[in-house]
Amino acid sequence: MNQQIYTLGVDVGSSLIKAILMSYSDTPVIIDKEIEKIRKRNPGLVADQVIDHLLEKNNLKYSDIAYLASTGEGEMLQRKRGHFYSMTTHAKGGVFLNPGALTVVDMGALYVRAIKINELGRVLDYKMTGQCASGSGQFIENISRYLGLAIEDVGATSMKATAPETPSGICSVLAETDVINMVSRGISTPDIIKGIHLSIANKIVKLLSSLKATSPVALTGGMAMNIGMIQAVRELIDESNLDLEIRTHPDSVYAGAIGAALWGGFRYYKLN
Amino acid sequence: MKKYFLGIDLGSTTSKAIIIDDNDRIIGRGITNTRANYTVATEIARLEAIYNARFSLLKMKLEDEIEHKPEYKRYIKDVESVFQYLQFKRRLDRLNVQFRDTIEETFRDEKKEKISGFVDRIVREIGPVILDEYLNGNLGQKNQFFRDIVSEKYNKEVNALPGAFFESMMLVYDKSITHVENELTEYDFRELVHQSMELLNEKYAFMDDFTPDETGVGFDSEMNLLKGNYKQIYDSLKGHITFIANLDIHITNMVGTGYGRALLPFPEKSIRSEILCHAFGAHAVFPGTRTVLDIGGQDTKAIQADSHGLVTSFYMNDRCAAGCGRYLGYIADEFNISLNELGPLAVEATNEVNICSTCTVFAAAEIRELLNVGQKRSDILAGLHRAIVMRAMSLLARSGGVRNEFTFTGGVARNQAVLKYVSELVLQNYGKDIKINVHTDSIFMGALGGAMFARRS
Amino acid sequence: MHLNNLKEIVARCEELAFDLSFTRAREWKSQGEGRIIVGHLPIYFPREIIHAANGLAVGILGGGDKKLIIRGDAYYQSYICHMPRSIIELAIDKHFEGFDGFIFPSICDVIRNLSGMFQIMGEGKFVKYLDFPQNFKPDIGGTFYRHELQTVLDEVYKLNGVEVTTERLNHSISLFNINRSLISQLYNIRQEFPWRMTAADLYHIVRAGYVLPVEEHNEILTNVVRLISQESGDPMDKIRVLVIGAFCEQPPVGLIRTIELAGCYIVEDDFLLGARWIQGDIETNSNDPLESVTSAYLEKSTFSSSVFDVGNPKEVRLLNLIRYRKVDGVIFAAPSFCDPALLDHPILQKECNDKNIRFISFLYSENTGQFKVIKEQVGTFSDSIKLWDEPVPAFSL
Amino acid sequence: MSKEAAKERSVIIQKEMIASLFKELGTVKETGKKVVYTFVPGNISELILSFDMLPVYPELNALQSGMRKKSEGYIREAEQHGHSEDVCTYVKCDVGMMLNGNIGPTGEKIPNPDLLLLSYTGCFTFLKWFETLERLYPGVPVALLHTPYQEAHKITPEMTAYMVKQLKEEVIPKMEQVSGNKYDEEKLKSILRNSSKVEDYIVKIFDTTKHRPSPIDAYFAGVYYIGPINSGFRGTPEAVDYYAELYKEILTRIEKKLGPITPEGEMEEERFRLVVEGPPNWTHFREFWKLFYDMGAVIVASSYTKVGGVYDMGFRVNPDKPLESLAEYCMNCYTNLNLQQRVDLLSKCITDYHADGFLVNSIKSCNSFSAGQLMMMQQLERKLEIPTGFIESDLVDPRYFSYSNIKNRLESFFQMLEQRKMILNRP
Ligand SMILES: Nc1ncnc2c1ncn2[C@@H]1O[C@H](COP(=O)(O)OP(=O)(O)O)[C@@H](O)[C@H]1O
Ligand SMILES: Nc1ncnc2c1ncn2[C@@H]1O[C@H](COP(=O)(O)OP(=O)(O)O)[C@@H](O)[C@H]1O
Ligand code: SF4
Ligand code: SF4
Ligand code: SF4
Repeated sequence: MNQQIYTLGVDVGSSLIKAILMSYSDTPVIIDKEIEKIRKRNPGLVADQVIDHLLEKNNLKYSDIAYLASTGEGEMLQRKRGHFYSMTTHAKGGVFLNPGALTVVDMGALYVRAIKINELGRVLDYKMTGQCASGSGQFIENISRYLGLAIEDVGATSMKATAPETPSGICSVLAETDVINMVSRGISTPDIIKGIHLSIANKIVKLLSSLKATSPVALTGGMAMNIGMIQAVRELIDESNLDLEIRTHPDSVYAGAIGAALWGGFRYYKLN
Repeated sequence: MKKYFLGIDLGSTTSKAIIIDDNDRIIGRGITNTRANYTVATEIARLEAIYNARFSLLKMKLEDEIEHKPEYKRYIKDVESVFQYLQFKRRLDRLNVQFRDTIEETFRDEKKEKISGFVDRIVREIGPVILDEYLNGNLGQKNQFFRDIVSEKYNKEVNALPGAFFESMMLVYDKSITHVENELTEYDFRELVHQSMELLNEKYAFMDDFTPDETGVGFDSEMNLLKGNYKQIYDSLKGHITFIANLDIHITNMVGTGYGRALLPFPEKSIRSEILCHAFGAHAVFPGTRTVLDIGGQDTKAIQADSHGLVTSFYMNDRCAAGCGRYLGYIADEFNISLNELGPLAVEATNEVNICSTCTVFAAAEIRELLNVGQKRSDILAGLHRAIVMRAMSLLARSGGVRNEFTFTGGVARNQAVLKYVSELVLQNYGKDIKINVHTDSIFMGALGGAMFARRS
Repeated sequence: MHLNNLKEIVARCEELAFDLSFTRAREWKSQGEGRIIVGHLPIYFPREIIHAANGLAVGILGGGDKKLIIRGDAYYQSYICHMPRSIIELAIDKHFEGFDGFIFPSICDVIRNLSGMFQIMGEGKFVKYLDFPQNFKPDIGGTFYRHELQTVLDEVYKLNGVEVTTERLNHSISLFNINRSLISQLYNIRQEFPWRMTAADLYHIVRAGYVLPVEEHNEILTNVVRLISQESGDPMDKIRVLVIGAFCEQPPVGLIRTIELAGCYIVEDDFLLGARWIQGDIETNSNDPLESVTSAYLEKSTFSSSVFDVGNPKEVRLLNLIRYRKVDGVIFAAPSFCDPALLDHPILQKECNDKNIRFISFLYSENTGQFKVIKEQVGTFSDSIKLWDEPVPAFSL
Repeated sequence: MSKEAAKERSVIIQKEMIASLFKELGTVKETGKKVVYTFVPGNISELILSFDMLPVYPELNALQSGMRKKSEGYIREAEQHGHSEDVCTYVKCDVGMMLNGNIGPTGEKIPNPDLLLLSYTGCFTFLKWFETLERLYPGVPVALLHTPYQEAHKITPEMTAYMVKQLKEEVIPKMEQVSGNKYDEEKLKSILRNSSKVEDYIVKIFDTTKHRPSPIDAYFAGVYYIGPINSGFRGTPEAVDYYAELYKEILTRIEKKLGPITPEGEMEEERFRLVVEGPPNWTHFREFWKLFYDMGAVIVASSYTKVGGVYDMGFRVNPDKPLESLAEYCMNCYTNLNLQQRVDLLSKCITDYHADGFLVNSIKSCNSFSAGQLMMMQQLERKLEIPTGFIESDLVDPRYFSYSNIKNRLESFFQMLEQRKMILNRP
């Protein structure tokens, strides 16, 4: 039996900082969590604030934390004890939130990573989107901004679609023009948004099929907070006859941070 | 009756209109960044061009007098600025109404009150600031769009507010601006121009209080002449202005081009490919042109033309909008500065950061990353601009290289840093003797080519 | 250069390897009568025959991330690999001035057509596409190949009148035998003690041999072998990998470094395959040394994506290499749009799968400057081998 | 083809020929005929026929899959099996089709190969393709015929000797072994005599574009015309009949001063004459073609119709030297010509057929065609001062056929040609 310790996982994303405070033992428990938009600030500083805030809220000092683990772009964090690569953490976090998952898909602001794992969360294989933003969360942010929708409302809006219109090309910038065109043709906002979701979901489903993903699939990352996105992925999975069960969890956006906190605890025991 | 010809270039990010007379002289320019509806965009650009044409005709009419009386020139310029302000003001008022509606729709109770209060304050503060910039600064000449002018000021104000309201305030803006931007607001030229003259009278009257040397460094002889006898100038120009305002500007023929040309309500024979138009326009302005580079909002074209201005080969990017004008737009957004400040900042750089991804959407993320590792703003900007130019150089190469003379067109040609790198690389790689042309109207070259085709068919 | 100091040797080799003006080769040429420089493209070319004809065979490996592409794009569409466009850029910018001829070994259609482009551009005094036979019978493919080599020698003879005698060629062969054997010793040492020298350093050292007279390179190699036979540095907790797919367009050194920084030791690779193409020695005391060179090609070639492999399946050969080098995993790294490498991957990866060998794959181009995504992938790969100890079930392809 | 075209007798003959080939393929189990998989460029089908074996061309299967809109699914399937997005889509389409039961255009399964005859010309990918096939059909013998490249602008005696030796010692013994028949040189000679006749017709047919209006389209319709010689019929009497009939029909069109047939009937006004380099796109073949005929653009010559052999420079098989002829035929295919020879050939076409413009359809998949095309274009532009156009698509991957981009570029190209005519014709 390993003694109980506190671990902290910080996932420095490109648009959001996610942090998890965990009580780590043989049965780890999430104590508290914190999320903050970076919004053109220095992510390192924002992350520091988030960490401090999390500690303060829980009446803890930095020295009470046995292992502070970073992931994502978190290599720059001064106070980290160790850093883990995103796919390693998302896999772990994805399985923690969705026990039994054999594939984890991290849908973030810039990249989508589809990770195939075994029962223990070990990464077996993965596919990742590259240098093109056509399948990214940033794409949704841009379009929703143009349509004057808050990112929080995007999912619900998309669910109201009746006849979705997908943009013609793959490029998100050119798609923007398409969207503008749709607005002028009187296509409703839900139908436009749904179309965008479908075009992104299409990329994700392609990743899944080229990875030969195994069911169940856990969706994580910021876009997993978007019910419209999850719906779109489900629809396309059905359409392409991939026999995949899609799962998600309200805390999905924290998957990377959770994974980091878990790996932190694991390493702590191993090192001590 | 005089014959005029209209060229419309429906670009991917801006729509441009040019009016020429039957000597191929440009007499009117109109531009808008409205994108939602091509019909509206065409109308806005066309109307703008006609307003602009009236002022041009006025200047042409008074050409002889202006030569002797520089203060006339100055006066007309001022009228034009104020005229632009009045146009701006109407739209701002309209925006304010839209703000109300949006707030009403979006927020409840206390939050609604708070947001409403902030927005009120912002709108109240923006109006006079902008009036001042039009009247006394040179905002009129900067060729900025309504959205850019407002958002620059709005953002500045929002950043001064408590952080918790940031999202909501931005939401109000995003939700409202699109509506207003995409509305066609018609103005009565006569009414607006007379209003402008009244406003000017106030300005000059107020200025009487200063003595000439108090203007210091910027001592302005025209202004000096104006100040003293604006009443008399007003009286003698009023007639001319009324005449011009009543003039019927008859468009004999028009040609449409650009990305959205297929959607123009024109017959098919009045539609030309933008590649031909850009080359033809550039060739008209610089008859020695053999190679044209056009960097627009979403596409970049490299065109080779012969001695008649006819295209012999061309190459353009499609499918991927990396490294085009929109890219600069995202960058400006990210840095919270306006488009025309980008170039000057980049030129100051001492170093060029190596930029790896020119994906327009990723630009912002890459910038943030670079800022975080301590790179200087100007160095990052320099790198970004260079990346754009590298892509353009590759397209140029594909179209057949650069031949003498080389003309750079499109909106991005207004950007000094891009121009600097283009010049450097062209001279380095294609010979020091290449003559590089850039026209102040570079963004209008496609529309100009269209107008010239209209005159010829 | 101080031949007792590894750091200095590496620095000098790095400078040589990426000297796109080929200063040393030109200098060498100017130091003797009748000397000629023959440029050859990647993978394999029997440099011995040029050496025997008083020539220096210089490897042309593209401009990497050292050469800005401005006009090269006029010659290649976006979906063709990067190397040929940087070679064209080098040619237009006169980097090959002083080169007398060019050999384009039959690697793929892109290189084949590049030979035509060099002909049209009038580069060098001769441009020869060297058609390697895909038939490996001595009396069929062998005869043809021998004739191809003879054509090269005839071209050189036209330039400098040097007769390649039996003695000369045998001597040249023996020098290259030494060269190959020294390089192979380096790989063997690194296999056991990869921390003694980074893969990037090794790369620079081998690559320098592409632009140096073999005698000078042998001297460098001898010293390096001596220096790294002694213990230095500390082993780190990294996995051992084999990198394959990079035989033609070279990966940027940053990529090689990234792989090692993200938790791997590269103990086997196909980066500069030409230097290690012939496995073992070529006969040095034959009366017909050209025949020895020919049969070495027929019998002792390593495997590559440019050579038809019926009867000698590449997956089996890869497997042997994996076992021999005792690697933990394979990294398939191929240039974007490289048909030969990429069409091999499914075959090789299937074999890895069947044999429970873990691998990852990604694409690069010689001027890739952004390694973030690759680092994440390699890091995860290494994590996934290191953090878990349980045996891995085979995973699907 | 179209309704109008379907009335042409030649079309009916061709249909019957292809149908009978597939029928024969469908009954190999009963007839015991052996099946040889091989490629179009450098196909030594006469030799295959002389052994009474049946040829199958994986490329043509891929092409057909593209036309029947099946290719996208096949390609995706192959990509799921580890094939890269970046490589030749013909290979992936073929692999995908195989993984899906190898169902041919007639809906029947194409029989498995008894021999993999890797006689490949002008493209390395063929080599990789067969390495892949070899693993999909383990145990099937592979015969390799390596065609040396015309790197020195000519065919040398050593090249021919190398090929003939391969034929004698590699290919023929394997064919004998698989088919159970002995090599019969007399039979081969008589087949080659037909080939030589067919070759004459081909040259005459493609030479009719020198008329104004051109009676045929040498690209879009041309690909149908080369169907029989590229699908195993080169030395058959059927092929001789087909081409005789086709030639007769075309002569009638010339007499009546008719333009080419398009899927929507006769082209009324010939406005532009083009020479096209590069293969067409198959997935959107009709739409692609329409972009041309709607604008009155006729293709008067194309390099693609020469992939299965170049005859207009005078080469003919010589029945008296059968193996040498086959070797030389292989070495003479379009993509086995070196770049300068390709430029010269195109330049001759542009001049002989009075083309107004030169257009490159660059195929993403095909390095063999595409690498160097831009330089060829520059050469022609400089040498002949001819306007050039450039579009990009793919053979069978619909994801790389962007209708709007191609349309935009073609429109500009045609407007450019028109404007040029207008201004240059002005006094
Ligand atoms: N409240 C929300 N509702 C729906 N989607 C959201 C929300 N917040 C963020 N997102 C989406 O999540 C993305 C950010 O995901 P995240 O996994 O945090 O990326 P990163 O780790 O790169 O910052 C955004 O681009 C946006 O599309
Ligand atoms: N004053 C300016 N300074 C710098 N760049 C500008 C300026 N005005 C416009 N641009 C750039 O020009 C682009 C629009 O160019 P334009 O030629 O009109 O494109 P398009 O025809 O595709 O709409 C904008 O995206 C912007 O980046
Ligand atoms: S296609 Fe569009 S989204 Fe993709 S890289 Fe290019 S600019 Fe970015
Ligand atoms: S990298 Fe690949 S495709 Fe490019 S030249 Fe080399 S072998 Fe050919
Ligand atoms: S690369 Fe071209 S010639 Fe070769 S198989 Fe593919 S399509 Fe055919």
